[in-house]
Amino acid sequence: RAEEKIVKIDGSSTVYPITEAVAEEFQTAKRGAIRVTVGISGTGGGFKKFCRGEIDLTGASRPILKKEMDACREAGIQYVELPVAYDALTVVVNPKNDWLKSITVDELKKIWEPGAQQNVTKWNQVNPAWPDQALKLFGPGADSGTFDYFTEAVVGKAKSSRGDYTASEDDNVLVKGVTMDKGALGYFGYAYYAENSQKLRAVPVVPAAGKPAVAPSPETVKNGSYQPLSRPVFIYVNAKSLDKPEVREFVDFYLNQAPQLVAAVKYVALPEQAYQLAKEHVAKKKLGTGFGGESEVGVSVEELLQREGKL
Amino acid sequence: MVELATNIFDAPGSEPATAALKAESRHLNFHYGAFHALKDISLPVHDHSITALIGPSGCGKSTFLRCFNRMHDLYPGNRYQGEIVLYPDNVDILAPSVDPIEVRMRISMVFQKPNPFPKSIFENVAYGLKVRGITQRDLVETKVEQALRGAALWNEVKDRLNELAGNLSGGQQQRLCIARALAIDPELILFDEPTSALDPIATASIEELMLELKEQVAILIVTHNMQQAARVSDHTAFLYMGEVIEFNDTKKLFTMPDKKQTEDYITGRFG
Amino acid sequence: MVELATNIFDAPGSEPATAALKAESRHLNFHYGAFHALKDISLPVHDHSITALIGPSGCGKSTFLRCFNRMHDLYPGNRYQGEIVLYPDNVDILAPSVDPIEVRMRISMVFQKPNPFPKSIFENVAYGLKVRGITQRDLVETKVEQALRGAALWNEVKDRLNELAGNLSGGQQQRLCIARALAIDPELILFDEPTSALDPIATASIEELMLELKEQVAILIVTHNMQQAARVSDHTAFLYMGEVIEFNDTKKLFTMPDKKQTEDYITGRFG
Amino acid sequence: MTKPMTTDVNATNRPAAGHRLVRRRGRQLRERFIEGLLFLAAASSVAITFAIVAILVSESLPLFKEVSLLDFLTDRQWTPLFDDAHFGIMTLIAGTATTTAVALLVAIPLGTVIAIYLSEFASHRLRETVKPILELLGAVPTVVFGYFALLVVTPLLQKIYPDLPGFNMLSAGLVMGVMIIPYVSSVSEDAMRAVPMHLREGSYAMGATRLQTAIRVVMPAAFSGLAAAYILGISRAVGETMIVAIAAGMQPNFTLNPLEPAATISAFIVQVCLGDLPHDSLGYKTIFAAGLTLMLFTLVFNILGYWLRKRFREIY
Amino acid sequence: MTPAPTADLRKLIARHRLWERVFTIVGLIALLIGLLVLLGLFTQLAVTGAPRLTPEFFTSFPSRIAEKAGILSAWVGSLLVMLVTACSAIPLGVAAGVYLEEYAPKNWLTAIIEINVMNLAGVPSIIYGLLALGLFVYQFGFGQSILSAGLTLALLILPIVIVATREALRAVPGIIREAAYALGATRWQMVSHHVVPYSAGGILTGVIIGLSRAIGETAPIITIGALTFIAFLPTPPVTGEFPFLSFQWLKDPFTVLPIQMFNWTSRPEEAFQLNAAAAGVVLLVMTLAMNALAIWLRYRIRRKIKW
Ligand SMILES: Nc1ncnc2c1ncn2[C@@H]1O[C@H](COP(=O)(O)OP(=O)(O)OP(=O)(O)O)[C@@H](O)[C@H]1O
Ligand SMILES: Nc1ncnc2c1ncn2[C@@H]1O[C@H](COP(=O)(O)OP(=O)(O)OP(=O)(O)O)[C@@H](O)[C@H]1O
Ligand SMILES: [Mg+2]
Ligand SMILES: [Mg+2]
Repeated sequence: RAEEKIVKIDGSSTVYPITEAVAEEFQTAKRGAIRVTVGISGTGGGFKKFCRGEIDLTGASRPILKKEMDACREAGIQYVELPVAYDALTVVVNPKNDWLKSITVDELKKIWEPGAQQNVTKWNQVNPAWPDQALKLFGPGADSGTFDYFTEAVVGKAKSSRGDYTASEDDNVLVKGVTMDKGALGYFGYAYYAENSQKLRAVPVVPAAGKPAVAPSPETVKNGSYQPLSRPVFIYVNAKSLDKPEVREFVDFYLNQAPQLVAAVKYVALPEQAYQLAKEHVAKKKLGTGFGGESEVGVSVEELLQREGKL
Repeated sequence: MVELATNIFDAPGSEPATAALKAESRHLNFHYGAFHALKDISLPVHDHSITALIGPSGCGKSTFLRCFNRMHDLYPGNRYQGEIVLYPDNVDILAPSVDPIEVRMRISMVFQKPNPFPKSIFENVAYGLKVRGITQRDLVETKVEQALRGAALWNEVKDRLNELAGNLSGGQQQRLCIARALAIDPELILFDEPTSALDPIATASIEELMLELKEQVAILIVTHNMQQAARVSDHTAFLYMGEVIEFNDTKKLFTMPDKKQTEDYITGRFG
Repeated sequence: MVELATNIFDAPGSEPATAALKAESRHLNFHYGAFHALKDISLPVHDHSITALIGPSGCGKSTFLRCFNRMHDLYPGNRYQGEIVLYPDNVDILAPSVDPIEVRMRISMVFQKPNPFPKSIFENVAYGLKVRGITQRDLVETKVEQALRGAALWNEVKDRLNELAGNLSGGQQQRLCIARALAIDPELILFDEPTSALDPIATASIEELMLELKEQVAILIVTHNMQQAARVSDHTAFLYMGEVIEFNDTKKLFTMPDKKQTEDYITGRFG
Repeated sequence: MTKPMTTDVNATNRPAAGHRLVRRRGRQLRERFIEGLLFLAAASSVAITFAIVAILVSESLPLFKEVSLLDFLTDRQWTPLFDDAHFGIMTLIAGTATTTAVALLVAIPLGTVIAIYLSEFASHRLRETVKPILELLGAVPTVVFGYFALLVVTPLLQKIYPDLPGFNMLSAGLVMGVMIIPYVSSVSEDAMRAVPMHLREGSYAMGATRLQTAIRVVMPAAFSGLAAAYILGISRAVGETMIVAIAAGMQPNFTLNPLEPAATISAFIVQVCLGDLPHDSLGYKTIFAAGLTLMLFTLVFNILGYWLRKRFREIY
Repeated sequence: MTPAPTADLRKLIARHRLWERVFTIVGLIALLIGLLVLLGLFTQLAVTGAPRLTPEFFTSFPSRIAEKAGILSAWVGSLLVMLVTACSAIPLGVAAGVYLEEYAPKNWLTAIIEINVMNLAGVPSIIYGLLALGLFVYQFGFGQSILSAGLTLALLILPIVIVATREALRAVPGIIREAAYALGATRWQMVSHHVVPYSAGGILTGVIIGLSRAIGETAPIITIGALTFIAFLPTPPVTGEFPFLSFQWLKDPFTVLPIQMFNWTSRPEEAFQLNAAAAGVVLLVMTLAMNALAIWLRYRIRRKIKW
């Protein structure tokens, strides 16, 4: 039978809903002439396959890291890094919580830093104005990109966090946890808050002393005011695959459709200009990552796209 | 030529028995589902004596025996008719108002294949006591020793009462089962081919034991071995196809059977 | 008084047998692990005749019989010494060079409890042929019919050859097992208490069958029923504690035993 | 099988070779070949174990280059993925042990009671209908059980004990126990039913009731089967993942208190496996070390179980 | 010998009977706990998932719109994976069981194999995934395919099949074996003509418990690379051209029901939870159907077999 036209995608479950939406639309548009498959092995699992050359694209909730860059280099895999959407990490509390109107990054740090373990267990230990209520914490597992980003943004060092909180890979579990406990505080992707906004309350974050508190919303994320908790998510495209017309077509379709589809699955689309830049990258096959094997907090997508790529 | 049956009545078991009745079946019918296994059986069981049931395989010997402790109650579809009266109480043990558990506590049974429980020798013998809620250690110990002595096993096992019963030889296991049955002071003991799985020496010792036991209790024994019936029993019933063909003193039955069928059977023309 | 053994030799099986030897055990010893079950047994098996093995339970009858088709090879720890020579080949079937499977194809066995395979009647009888790789449908059919006729079962089952063997009665099942054994044209058939699980009528029909079969093959039968041995066999061996006490013409052994032990046993003084 | 040993005393002109009874080479070869194949099948399980152990050992070696075995076994914190990494596997083992214990406290009594009931009390029809239905419990996707624990059982427990955290080992363990019931009940029921009737008859003949017979005679006689059932249950509990991952909180707490949240080895492994960690990182390697530890633990259990079964196996 | 005082005896018996009645109730309660949990779970899933249980749900591919999403690729994938699992685990497990029960001498090697089989039953499923990833996917080059997934699950349920096979073989009475040998059967003939067919009922029980376990597994299949979005079916096994049979599907990418479910439960949109519940119902019904088939087969086999 005829040579199969197939685009293979794997990677982060955070990026999955976007990719799935694109894949579905793409297949419909092509009337099945090109097939797309999407898996959810996690960012790490995705890069592992990506650097073995098994897949054409991988979704990543964090930039590619040093070890993965090494692996790809060894295998001779080159790639194009494309941010596709924002994910705003949302700090949420139980709706019955009537004391927390907004929270500063410092307060968040006090709550989440490693030293808080076993020490900060009551709300009033963080801020005396808050009640003497047990503080129950919920967050993603230490294996996730979300965790890495949040710790870096709040505590100042990736992976530096207290350990005595309820962790789950399944954000719905966290949602359930926060709704069950008046003294709960948790963080996870914006989409989960958006879907559960009746059961949860998002807490506006004060980025730095003297600045106003900003609540997460598509607008505040897009205009860059929701800081430091909004982060881009990426797809990485194998440069060789990009030579295949079906992959090229798919990536173009991805970037073209992203603004609508990203919003449809409750993520925040990048500014229009960012997609333009990304499309240029694809056209020019601009290789490498803008990060250099470390994650970073607070980079704007535009700036990122301007950077020199490293492989 | 040797006369096969001449000298077997010199055995000690052959004094004529004149004791009172211990039990009696009256017009007993038994059905396994649709199969009519026992047909209108009326038979006495004398106290302090041994009553043997003989007959070809499948004639209903075991079925009859098992009516006496209501073993058939354990399986669905079995049906009794008629009665088995136990003396001196003069109650029909097949009556629905009678609790089979009570019956079994008074009438114990030794099976064809030795079936000791997978427990220690001591626990095996003490089992019946435990079931009756007797737990005082010293009482139990006395009873166990008594029963084991009664079963002529005490000397062989007294030093290893805590060993598993499964480690005993076949004959010892069977005697253990007898001890187990003795420990609960039964009034009537049922034996279903108790020696058919045993070697001759073990067989002899168990036969001797039965002769001793009958001083205290009534014994009903099923055997496919005519010699054994002749050797140990006082009364013998010959069953055939679920019916009693003949019941008589053992000596009489083996020397001058009333019925042609009995004669044919004991002379080996069938069976 | 009835003389138990007077008239049992009017049975048809009692012509004196003068046939050639079919097999012979010579100084056969057998050990179950450390247990010495057969002690230096030398016994002939005549062709076209029935040789019976009698003796008390546990004396080694089955053990001896099972040496003839090397059944003991199936279990670890068993040990043979001595030889069993099969004629006319004059080969020691216990020799290491001999394939037990070949032995079993020529010497078949019928067990105590009927053990048909849970397959159809036809498949049961045809199984021996299947094992030998005989697959031509018509040949198999002929053989099966022959064997079933030989086992006097054909008329009863010819219309339901595809029914399950388990639906047959006990006696029919045992005859089916005999037919199964016949289908492979054995030279010697071993019977291990073939009627002990059967009722008298089935027993009679199987005894008759054996008498017919011996026209064609040699038969070695174990029985715990002395009457049966007397009725059907030509030669009888009395075993006790793993030893042959006496071997003789059946008539002679039952009427004028040479040994005191034999006499004691057949007159019922032990067993 | 011992070769028959012939003392060929008077071997008179016996045909030497080539007689009709001689061993057939072809058949023997075929039999050997088949036996070989079957052996390979049986040995494949050993091969699988070796493969698993090989992978686990080789992948966890880099970890043990950085973390001493002593730390691994004695540290009371398990934070391998944090900046301040600790590798105290005992934390996860405590979680595994606690959830397993809770699960077994449910599954073994309930499973055994069900087995006794089905084998000794229930009618044939009830047994034959209920058993396969009960076995379905083992087929419910564990994600469903996990949410059941989190959304139904925990709130129920909180009604009784209001201080219970929303995530705790108790409800995860309880639900896991229910999931394991069929493993325990089915296998032990089979074992109890295999106890020969004559043993039961022996007990009934002494005047024992069904219950006494079941507890005092049937259960001891079926000991080896019960042990197998329990071991299967323990193994399943130890290896169970999703229920704990969802309902127990995934907090590596060094505690044996079932009222607290904790993480177990298998839950940790699955979480990291599907997470965003680079697969070459030290953090990722910890799952192999954890897996190895788990495997060693179950191995010890199984050897113990094997020994127990051998020691107390009853021949009836 | 004096009969025990009847009144005391009666009291004792009454007490025993009371205990027995108490136990009967306890037993029923225990049974009910199990059954009610099952029933509760099932109804909860069924009620939640009911709106999605339409024909389209079975004939649509996954979609980002919950209402349009279906499980076509998932149930087909589950079916094919189970096929591979059954075809590999049953022969291998039965062969291993037969060896251990009918052939193996009782020595240390057998003891090791025995312990080992039990031990494998306790290895977390994800570890099988890691093993299979290295072994099947890369070493043997089967790729992230139906074949790899089926084999992985086969490894997972192998111990269950082996244990059940051994128990079933043990139930075949020795006299049947002896009967076969006595007719000149070789060991293998005895095993293949008699022992294995007669124990097929018990073996089936093990197979069913095993497949029930396998059909609900998620983690190991994700590790070896099952997909979540796949909007096409594997190559059909029957083709129009010669030789009419194709094994291409073994190498095809796939997804399975529990993964689809897993993915839907972790989606933020409430609507997907309904899909997950509906998929759970389908999964349970599939298992139930599989069990029913096996129970029926077992019944038919057992009816024929009387010892
Ligand atoms: N559970 C049963 N269901 C149906 N029929 C049975 C059952 N048990 C026995 N029978 C039949 O009842 C008849 C009498 O059986 P029973 O066991 O009492 O014979 P027996 O005289 O003890 O024979 P044996 O000497 O072989 O033990 C036989 O025909 C037997 O087939
Ligand atoms: N597998 C075995 N292992 C050890 N000893 C055994 C084994 N089989 C039989 N024996 C012993 O060997 C002796 C002879 O047994 P065998 O079965 O040959 O007796 P038998 O004469 O056939 O008795 P029965 O009339 O009861 O069938 C007995 O003492 C028996 O306990
Ligand atoms: Mg009987
Ligand atoms: Mg015998």
